[in-house]
Parts: sequence; structure tokens; C-alpha cells
Amino acid sequence: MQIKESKQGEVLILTISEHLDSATSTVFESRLLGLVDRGERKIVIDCGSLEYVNSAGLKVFLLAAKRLEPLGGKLVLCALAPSVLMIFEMIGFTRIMKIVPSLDDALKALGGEAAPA
Amino acid sequence: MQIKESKQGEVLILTISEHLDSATSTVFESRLLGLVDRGERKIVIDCGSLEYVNSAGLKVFLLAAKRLEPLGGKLVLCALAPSVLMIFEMIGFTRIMKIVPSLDDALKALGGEAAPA
Amino acid sequence: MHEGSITVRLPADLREIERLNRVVRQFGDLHEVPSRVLYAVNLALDEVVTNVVRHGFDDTAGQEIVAQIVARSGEMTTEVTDAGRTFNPLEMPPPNLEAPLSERTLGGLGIHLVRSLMDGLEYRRENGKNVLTMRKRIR
Amino acid sequence: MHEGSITVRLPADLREIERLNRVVRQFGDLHEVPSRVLYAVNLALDEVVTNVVRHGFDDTAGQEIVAQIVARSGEMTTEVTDAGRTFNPLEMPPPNLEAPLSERTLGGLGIHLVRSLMDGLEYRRENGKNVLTMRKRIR
Ligand SMILES: Nc1ncnc2c1ncn2[C@@H]1O[C@H](COP(=O)(O)OP(=O)(O)O)[C@@H](O)[C@H]1O
Ligand SMILES: Nc1ncnc2c1ncn2[C@@H]1O[C@H](COP(=O)(O)OP(=O)(O)O)[C@@H](O)[C@H]1O
Repeated sequence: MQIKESKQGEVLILTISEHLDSATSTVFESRLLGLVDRGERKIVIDCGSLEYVNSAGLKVFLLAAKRLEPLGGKLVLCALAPSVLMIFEMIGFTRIMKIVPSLDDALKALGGEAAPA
Repeated sequence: MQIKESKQGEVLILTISEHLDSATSTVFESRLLGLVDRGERKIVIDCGSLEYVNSAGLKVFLLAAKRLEPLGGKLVLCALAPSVLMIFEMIGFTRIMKIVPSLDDALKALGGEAAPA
Repeated sequence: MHEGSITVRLPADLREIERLNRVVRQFGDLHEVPSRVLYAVNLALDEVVTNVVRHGFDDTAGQEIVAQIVARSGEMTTEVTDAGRTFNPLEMPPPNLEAPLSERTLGGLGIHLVRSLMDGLEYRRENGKNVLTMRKRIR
Repeated sequence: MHEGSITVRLPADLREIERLNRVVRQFGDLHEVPSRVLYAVNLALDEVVTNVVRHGFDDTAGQEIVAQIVARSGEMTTEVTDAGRTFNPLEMPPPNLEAPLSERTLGGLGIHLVRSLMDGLEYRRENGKNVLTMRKRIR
């Protein structure tokens, strides 16, 4: 897995790629929760290059969403591959998380502006 | 398979690589026999990069050696990988063909000079 | 698709699971298993084996897990055998997928995924071992 | 080494043999078969299947050859099944390996290689098909 970080106004964008599995989810967890702890409240996870996620990885999304909610923050996921989206649907995460087709949609959902084309 | 050709004095050197199998042996056959037909009499086949040879490929060596003999020509093979050399031994080709460890040895066997280092 | 099978014996160690996942993907490529089917088998096997390593033993040292994958026309079968504590995943209650975010718990996702991804699960305890057989139809 | 098997059905066409060779090599990598053993199995299978395509049929159109490879601990078994004319390679006389260059003939190299490379060969005619089983020990 690779994690890249960027900022667009108030919105923090994490781009993750390849495999989010038991080996890599601990790295992702400390990175994502670290961002919440340091005060980030609007977070987008760009999953456009994410090929594989198992329950260890799924838990990290749930943990972050649960931690952000009482703080008034928001987590938005975007650009999930069909096979990854299917997994999110199977465990009911599409009901409790904001999941949108593109990064632009994610930025709009967080009340920011769309990325320049 | 790839075939490369070079000349060192009177000696013609053919370098063959990868797989000499049913698909590639016809190309090798017409190339090698063509060289004999146009008058080449001292031919080295450098097998240093040859990974695989099947009976279709082995026949080409036999055919060329048989054609060169009555013409007073000579075929020398060099640098065979252990697995390829084992195949030549199995079918008795080490008795009827000149097979030497290196290109230098091959050039010496044909009465030419060793390649410059 | 080419029919066939592979049996992988791996030490009960989380670091081995990446290797297992790689073998599963290579098996799928070699046998030309449809990618949707391979994805499901890969993930289900990952979850089951991870659980055995995490929860199956007091001490994993020297323990081995055997994973067998069989590709047949129409079906892929995966069997996991381990000598860990008796555990039948079919008896676990499903997580509450309707709960609001604040009430969703972190546990139970793995087994729920396995059940949802596969078309058939069978569990038996045999010779002191857990044997879990998972079937996935190929259509 | 990982035990397992693969069955490849291929049209009786020389151009398919490259694909078969690729599958055999990938199988060897995946199952971690020792390279010496893989080399022998690869070459023997190539020779046998090539012969079936070249000599087995009056018309190869629509004909299929089935190659099955099984890796077990201690042994690799390869079985080739074809509906071509009855042919038992074990009955072929070996080529004269002692003949001088001018008297060496071009034929018979393939079957001689197969016999030399393998540790055991069995032939049977079954249901109108040739079935050749080849064993190679893994040491
Ligand atoms: N092989 C096993 N041996 C013993 N207990 C297990 C085994 N697999 C799963 N469990 C139990 O089932 C629970 C649910 O597993 P799972 O759905 O994978 O979610 P998680 O492991 O995240 O809790 C585990 O927390 C564990 O208590
Ligand atoms: N499957 C087969 N069906 C019929 N005849 C065969 C078959 N395989 C081999 N043969 C016969 O056996 C001979 C020897 O085969 P082989 O040792 O591979 O050498 P080559 O094919 O170069 O002659 C062939 O020439 C052919 O006449």
C-alpha cells in the first residue's frame, strides 16, 4: 500500500493504493487517526487505486468515521472500484458512510470547491 | 528466440537465445543451412543464452553438422547451460559434435585466434 | 479455465498471509479463473486464515494451517484445516448492519464477509482439527 | 513445494504448444517445483504433445489433447490423453546413439528424450484414446 496526503482548503485528501490488508492496515490506521487527533475534520479518502481491502482495512474506515462523528467532522470516500464498493455494500458501510463516485463529488460534499480541472 | 550473426576472420558466429522449440526451429534451420549454402565452412553456435531446446531444435544442429562434414566444414557449439548440455548428452550429440565451454575455445578449435578480451 | 488444485501449508503467522494471497492470485491467473470469483475466494481465504492465526491458538509457535484450493468447471472450492481451538464460524451471529454509525461495533466483519462472498459453507471438526469448506460458483 | 494439479485442454495445433509450455513453467513457479524437475517435465510434455499433433491424426481439425500435471511430494506425474491413432511410444526402438555423424538419422530423438528424462512411463489405450502417464521423481 501507498498513502499520499494533500490539502485542498479545509479538506484533507488521503490517497491510498493497491492492497489494504492486515499487514498495511495498522499503518493506515495510525496515519488516519493521527490526522483526526491533530484536528483535521474534513477528510476525503481517494480509493481510486485501491485494489483490495479486507476486514482489517474496513475497520479503519469505521473507526475513523466513528471518531469524527461526535467531533462534528466528516469522512467521505470516493472513486471505489466496483469490487471494493461491493465489499462496502456487503457489510452495510454504504448506509453509514458517505461514498461518492469522484474526488470532485467528495470535495463538493464537504462544502469546498471542486479541484481545478 | 533471437539469432545474432557476426564474423571473426573466417569464422561465422551465430548467437541464439531463449527458446529453440518447434515454433522457432524452422527459422533457425533456414538461417543456418542458408549460411552453409552460401559457402560458410567454419561455424560457431554460441548457446550461452539458450535456455531451452527440444528435439525439433536438436535436429537442426544435426542437419547442419551432417551437411558440413562432406564439404570439409566444421560446426562448433559453445557455452551450453548445464540443462541444455544434459539434453545433448542424452541423445549422444556430445559424441558427434564439437562442444566446448566458451566462445574462445570455439574460435581456437576452428584454428582462428581468440576474440580480443 | 483450466481445472486443477493447489495445497499450501503455511506457518500460523500473520506475515505468511501476504504470501498466501500472492499464491491465490497466481493460481487464479494460471487457471484463468474469472476475476470476480478469484476476488471473492482471495478475500474469504484471507479472512478465515487471519482469524485462525489471531484467535485459534494460545501459542501459534510451530502451528501450521493448510489451505487447499480446487478449481473445477462451475465451482471453486477452498478448504482450510487447522488444529486450533474448536470454532464453527457458522454459529456466529451476524453483525447488525442496520445500526447507526455510533452503534456499529468493529467485530464480526470478517465472518460476515466470508458468508456473503461464498455460495456455500460447511464446517466440521475432524481428528482434532477444524475443517472449513467454502464453495463459490463460477458462472 | 505446494502439491496440486492442472488440467489443460488444447486444440491439436502446433501453435498451442508454446502456450502449453508457458502454463507448465508457470505451474512450476507457483508450486515451487525444483527447476531440474520442471525442465524435464516441460520438455517431455512438449515432445509428446508435438508428436500427437504431428503424427496422431489424418486431420487435426476439431481435435483436442488433454494434458494433466500433478505435483505431489516426491513425484511429478504428467498424463497426456488424445483420441489419435493408437500409438505406444514404449514400442519404438531407440535411435542408434553410437552411429558416426554420417550415419545418424534425424528421427526418433523426441521419444528417446522422453524416455531418458522420465523415471517411469506407462501407456494404455482406453475408450478409443491413447493415455500416456509419465513420472518424474523429485529428490
Ligand atoms: N478460528 C477462530 N478460532 C476462535 N475464534 C474465532 C476464530 N475465528 C473467529 N473467531 C471469533 O469470532 C469473532 C469474529 O470474527 P470476525 O468476524 O473475523 O471479526 P473480528 O476478528 O474482527 O472480530 C472473533 O472476534 C473471534 O472471537
Ligand atoms: N502420437 C503419435 N502417433 C503416431 N505416430 C507417432 C506418434 N508419436 C510418434 N510417432 C512416430 O514415432 C516416430 C518417432 O517420434 P520421435 O521420437 O518424436 O521423432 P520424430 O517425430 O522426430 O520422428 C515419429 O516419426 C512417428 O512416426
